[in-house]
Amino acid sequence: MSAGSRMRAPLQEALLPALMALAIAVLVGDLLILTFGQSPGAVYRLLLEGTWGNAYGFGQVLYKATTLTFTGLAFAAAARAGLFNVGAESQLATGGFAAALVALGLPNGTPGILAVPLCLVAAALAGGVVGAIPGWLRARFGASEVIVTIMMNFVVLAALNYVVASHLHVPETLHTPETTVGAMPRLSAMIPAFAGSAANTVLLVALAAAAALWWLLFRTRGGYELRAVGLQPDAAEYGGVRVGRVWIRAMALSGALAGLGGLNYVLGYKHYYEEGFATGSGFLGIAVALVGRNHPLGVVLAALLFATLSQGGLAVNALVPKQMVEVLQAVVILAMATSVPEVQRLLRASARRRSATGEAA
Amino acid sequence: MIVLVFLAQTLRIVIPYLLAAAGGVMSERVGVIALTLEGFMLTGAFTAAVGSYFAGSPWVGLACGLLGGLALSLLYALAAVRFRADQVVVGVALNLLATGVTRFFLRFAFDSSSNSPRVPGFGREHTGSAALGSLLDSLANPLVWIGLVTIPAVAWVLYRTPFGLRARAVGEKPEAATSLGVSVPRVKVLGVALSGMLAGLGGAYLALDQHQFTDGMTAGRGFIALAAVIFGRWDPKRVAAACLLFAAAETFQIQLQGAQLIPSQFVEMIPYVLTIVALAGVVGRATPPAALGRAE
Amino acid sequence: AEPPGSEGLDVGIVFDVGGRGDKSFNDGAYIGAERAAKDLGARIRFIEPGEGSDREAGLRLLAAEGMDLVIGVGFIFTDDLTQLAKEYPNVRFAGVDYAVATDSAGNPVLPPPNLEALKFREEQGSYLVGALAALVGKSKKVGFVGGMDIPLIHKFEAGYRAGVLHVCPDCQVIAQYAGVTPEAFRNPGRGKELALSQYQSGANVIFHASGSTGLGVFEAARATGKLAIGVDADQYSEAPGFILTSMVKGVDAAVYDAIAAVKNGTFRGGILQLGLKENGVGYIYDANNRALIPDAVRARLGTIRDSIVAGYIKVPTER
Amino acid sequence: MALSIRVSGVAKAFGPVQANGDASLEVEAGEIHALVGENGAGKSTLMRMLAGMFAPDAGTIEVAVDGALRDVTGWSTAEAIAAGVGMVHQHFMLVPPLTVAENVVLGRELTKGWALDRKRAVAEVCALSERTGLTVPAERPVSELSVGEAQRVEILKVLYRGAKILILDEPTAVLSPPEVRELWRVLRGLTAGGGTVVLITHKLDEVVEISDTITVMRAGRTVERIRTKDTTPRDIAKAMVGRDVNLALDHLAAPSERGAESVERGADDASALLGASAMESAPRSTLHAPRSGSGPAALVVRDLVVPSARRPNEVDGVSFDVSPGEIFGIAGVEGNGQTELIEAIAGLAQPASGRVALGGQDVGALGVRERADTGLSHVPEDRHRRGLVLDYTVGDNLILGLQHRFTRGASLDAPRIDDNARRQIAAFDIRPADAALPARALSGGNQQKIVVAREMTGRDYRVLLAAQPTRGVDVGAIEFIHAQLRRARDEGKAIVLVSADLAEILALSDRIAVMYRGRFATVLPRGEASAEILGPYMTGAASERVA
Ligand SMILES: Nc1ncnc2c1ncn2[C@@H]1O[C@H](COP(=O)(O)OP(=O)(O)OP(=O)(O)O)[C@@H](O)[C@H]1O
Ligand SMILES: Nc1ncnc2c1ncn2[C@@H]1O[C@H](COP(=O)(O)OP(=O)(O)OP(=O)(O)O)[C@@H](O)[C@H]1O
Ligand SMILES: [Mg+2]
Ligand SMILES: [Mg+2]
Repeated sequence: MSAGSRMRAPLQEALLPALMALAIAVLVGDLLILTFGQSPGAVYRLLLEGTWGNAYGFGQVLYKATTLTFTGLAFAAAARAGLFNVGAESQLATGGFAAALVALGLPNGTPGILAVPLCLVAAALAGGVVGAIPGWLRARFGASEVIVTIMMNFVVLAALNYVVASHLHVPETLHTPETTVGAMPRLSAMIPAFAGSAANTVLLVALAAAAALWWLLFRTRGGYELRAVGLQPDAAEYGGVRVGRVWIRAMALSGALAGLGGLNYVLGYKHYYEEGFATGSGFLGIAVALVGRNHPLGVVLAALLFATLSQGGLAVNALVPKQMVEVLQAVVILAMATSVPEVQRLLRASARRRSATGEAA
Repeated sequence: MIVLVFLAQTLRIVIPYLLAAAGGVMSERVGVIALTLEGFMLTGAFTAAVGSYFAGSPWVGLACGLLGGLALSLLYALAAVRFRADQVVVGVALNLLATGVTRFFLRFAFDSSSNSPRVPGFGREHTGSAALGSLLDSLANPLVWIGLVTIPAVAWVLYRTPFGLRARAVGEKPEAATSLGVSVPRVKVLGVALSGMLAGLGGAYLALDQHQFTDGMTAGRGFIALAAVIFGRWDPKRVAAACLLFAAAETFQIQLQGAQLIPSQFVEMIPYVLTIVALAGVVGRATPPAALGRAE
Repeated sequence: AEPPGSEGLDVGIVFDVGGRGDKSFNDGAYIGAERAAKDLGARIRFIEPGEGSDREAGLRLLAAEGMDLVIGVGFIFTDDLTQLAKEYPNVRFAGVDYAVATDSAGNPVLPPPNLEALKFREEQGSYLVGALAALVGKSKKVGFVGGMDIPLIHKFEAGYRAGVLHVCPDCQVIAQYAGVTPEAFRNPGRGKELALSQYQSGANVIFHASGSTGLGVFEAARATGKLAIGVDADQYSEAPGFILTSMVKGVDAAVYDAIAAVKNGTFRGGILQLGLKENGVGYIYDANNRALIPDAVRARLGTIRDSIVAGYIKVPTER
Repeated sequence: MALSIRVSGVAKAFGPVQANGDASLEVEAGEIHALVGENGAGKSTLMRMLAGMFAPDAGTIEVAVDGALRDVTGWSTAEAIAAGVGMVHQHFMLVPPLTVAENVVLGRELTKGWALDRKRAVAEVCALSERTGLTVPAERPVSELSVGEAQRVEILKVLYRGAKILILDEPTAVLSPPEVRELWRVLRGLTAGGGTVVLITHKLDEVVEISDTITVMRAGRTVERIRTKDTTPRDIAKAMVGRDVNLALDHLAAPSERGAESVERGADDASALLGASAMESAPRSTLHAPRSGSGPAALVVRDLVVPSARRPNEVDGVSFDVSPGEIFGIAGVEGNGQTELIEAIAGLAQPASGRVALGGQDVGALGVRERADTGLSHVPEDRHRRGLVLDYTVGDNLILGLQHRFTRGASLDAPRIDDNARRQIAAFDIRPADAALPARALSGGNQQKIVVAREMTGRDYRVLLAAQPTRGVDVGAIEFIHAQLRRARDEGKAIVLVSADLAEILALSDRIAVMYRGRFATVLPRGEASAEILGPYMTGAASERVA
């Protein structure tokens, strides 16, 4: 087996399902567009123009991709340890809330060099704690982290709602007061072409987080053990790894990544915590991680894809209703989830056939 | 009197939970995670409203609700059983799909983003406000009866019929079932389809009782039903008890009439917190079917 | 499409989450805009953002295209409109339900000059329907069903409660909320149960401020043969015969007026308080419900209205 | 006589593993046919295809239906059952929460209307149980049964379906001798009634005792078909491994002579470490079979009781010492507690009671890694589940369990990992010699070499636990691994060797224990042991166990 073909197989395995899923989504999209009596070509052109076609639209894509990168990385980090974190939404909200709380609590005029790291740590810690609880329940009691994270979404969001609605909100709104402390600059401050878009320097934190997660997963002992636990818990245990502890750590890491995502809205964009800002980002993060094959680089690319879809939905709003984009996002996830194992099977079967005929020859 | 009021209200609230949770039991007992109950319910609610509206008969609506839930569940079965896709991911996607599709067609069919027109439903109107009246009103709704017999029916199917025996075997040890010539995929598809139909009926109850579909009208009831399945440890009797407990808590909160003894946020958490507590084994170990969530 | 900014009047409207077809204030804005299109020849573009944080993007898209007027429908757009009005001084903005901030001294912070805050005094309208509910209900108990348990909705409750107590000091107001998440605005099943329990405990009239959850309140009214009060738009058609009235906001008129002001060059910016005085809020009294509201009651409401307009009655905004 | 089964040229691959390649089998009606072969030879795979569990990649399978052979290649289990082919699987195919009766009727349920007829099911199971002498509690959940009872349920399941062709995959591995005799009686009754039996077993004495004909498989292929009366266990063994077994054993160096005086001293040292109570319970078997190494015991195990999912005492009070420079062999039929014993010593399983000391240090409270750092090395019996992370590269697998040694700061030290891989691949001739290949892509033998390389030269150790170190591995690799074990012994390591392969145990061990039902049935010095002597202990036929 040549080195080339060895590289090709995993690459095929990574790309083919994504392409298949996209093809299916485009097909379904065409059907939906046609039912509204529009031309698919025109809609797609508008979609691209409104996203990658101008600096503002692209800035918006970057902004949305930032949050999705965090929730995607969060899901991927847990998935690498063999766990499903379906609770990114509440972890994201908690992280954002903690950052806002710290920013509001710091005295006015606290320099960013001090405030930003504090908020960062607060967001990661808060998200991490919310994530670690299901990890601990799994390690200690064998409780399914899927169910616990889903249930915790309801519990945590209701608790945050209670705190904000009864103690912290600005009258007539659903958000906390605005903070001047800890604000992270917009990208437009450096690249004027982005003017107006919400893209901000938290994007750099997201990229750093992706790089850090990559390093952690693939270059450190902790990552070696985490992935071993995800692939073969029995082998990891044999290798001296305490599986339960890795579960807790992985879930805490996952929650921390999601929690950091809260910065994008709270510190980078609005400078306050607002009820419901996390809605939908958690579930989309699952899609992002899935399409990105739980690889940090893949997650970043997939986040861009989903951000494009969701910003593009706004751009094509004149032609088709927003409901179409919701349907399309679900179709992409569904097609992806279905085609990953299928493509894997097909590729392995064909590899076997090839090697069988190769031997015969 | 107050007891009667309490009973009548608990009854109305518990019906969709019972229907969806009964579906959840079927699905999880054949080894397929019932994350999708919410989506099945929402789809069932929508198709029930559409059916009742265009046919002018709530019975057609009921049938359509069942079929709507079935359609989505077959999609779930296709992905999770035929293609062996990951059940959690597919479940999440199907819930998103149900939200999107119902909104899309609500807009498409009725040009509204909030609700359908009024559709025929069950039950009498103008019954006055007497508690007895409202109880009678509920009892005139065939879906209430269907809901009430569902749990015993599911228990009967599960524990007394050949299909139930196979379902339990498939959920616990599919390879054993296979070795005896039982088609595991077929049993799984049937279980998932049943869960879709039952949850769809739960949605139909909501829509027909409300005489219309409104966007997102299930409002998390599918997840409460899933919570009941787990809290009830996958056993129909206990699951029914869990549904009743959750419904009674809701009734209690409603009957308190805004007397803010504890913030409503905390009352809303009850089913979810109880489920987590149950999973932590505080009230006896909650052991799911051994093969739950397994792709093969 | 011809480019905006040329001759003619270009108006962009961004809807709140519910979007078009909500049969409420989004549709009100739509109706006002359509009328402006017909009467004033305005070219209108509509945008419906999805859930989450997409609101600003929609507004900015329109502002960047150089529209003559950009309208955001819903309090949720407040901060975004303020921000954009500063960034685009040549574009005029209007915000339906714009939430005026107050500074630390409690004085309102004026919006930028190119932004018009269309504020409705829902508490005043609620006060009137509260009085109406007490007078018509006659049972010393009236009901209120709110959607999400948040300050915005507390304003309705506060005005309503004050109105009830004004005409019936020993009346009891049962106020309940459908939940603590945005789902609470979309849970008619819960709305119906809340309303049924209120009716059963003796309330004859219930006022709702709860989005589609209120449709469940109407359903309960039908089932028990009692009355409900709609909100935002005239909701009579949702349950004919059971809707005592609706507390309406003149969103359509406000939007139309804003567009007309731009066309006529009279657009001013600032805060436009649309209360009873300005006919920005009110209650429906027409052929449909005339039979439900005795003349004496109507006269009494007229008096109360005048007192509010004259400032004799101060309507609370917080409960 | 007429053929009942004819399999020709069957091939089957699982991913990269070629389980069967050109396998054939002919079984006559009314006979008991034994199918033998080493672990991994492809016996189970072949029989599972016969029973309809999956289809072969190539070849044909024919089964006699109504007296005539019919091509049934690729049929389903349901079709196989309908045609009277039933299989008792090597691993239990029972649904634990269901009752015995429910397990038996599953897939072939008796109904009354739409409902299950549970009464009749119980009655029929009881009747069948009576008729065959296979007694089972029909209404108890299977999860509460003993292994022997569960095995009987498995056979009842097949008989209940009226099987004419009965396939049994290692049915005796978990049975006691009386239970085995009982089984033979049932099988003979079946063939007397015209039924056909295919029996997979590793116990050649059983083969000789019960079978009429024997088919030998090796590496997925059928290598020989013999009449039982024309052969001996030795010939069968030779056919199985493909070379003369005795030759293989003869060239092994006999364990060196060692002074007996060191023995008692070693035991005393260990006992002192573990306290007086350990002293009192010092096993007689230790005295009976003196340690042959020198110096204090490197590994001391006292009264170890280890639970499993099945029972509370899978290991039921085992004590032994191993000296430096000694190979302590543990023979026995699989499933008699060897797995749990080794895992408990390694820290992977939690013992219910008892103690383990390594180099004089009680390690009971230590985790897996700490024990390894104290000087324990472990070649696990299941390389696919435990020993390797199959999706990791060869290089990464070569540091599994040592990952904390290959770090620089927080990160892994890639150059050192590469260097380690290069050296190990060369030293152990791992093929292909590519550290970046996933372990999954290697053949079984080469996968095992990764584990052995890592555990035997990758770290400093005093004690090596080698569990089934050559299972499913080809001859070349076996020789190599055996050489490594001997070299390690000569370097003064203490080695615990667990193997189901008696020849291997006899070839390598200085002292031999036979494990049966969680206890040591005997412990003998190599000089006193032979296959003939050890055999009866393995099956429980002989016992000298002292508590
Ligand atoms: N489902 C499977 N997936 C992958 N590999 C498999 C599977 N079943 C068997 N194998 C592999 O196929 C080969 C033959 O296995 P099989 O179980 O047929 O051997 P066997 O002769 O029954 O061995 P034993 O005596 O240990 O039972 C082994 O290498 C085994 O690991
Ligand atoms: N996924 C794969 N990709 C490439 N080559 C593979 C893959 N799987 C197995 N191989 C190669 O195919 C061959 C067949 O595997 P098999 O287990 O039969 O090996 P083998 O010849 O018995 O080797 P050994 O002597 O080590 O047992 C091996 O040489 C292995 O390296
Ligand atoms: Mg086998
Ligand atoms: Mg091999």
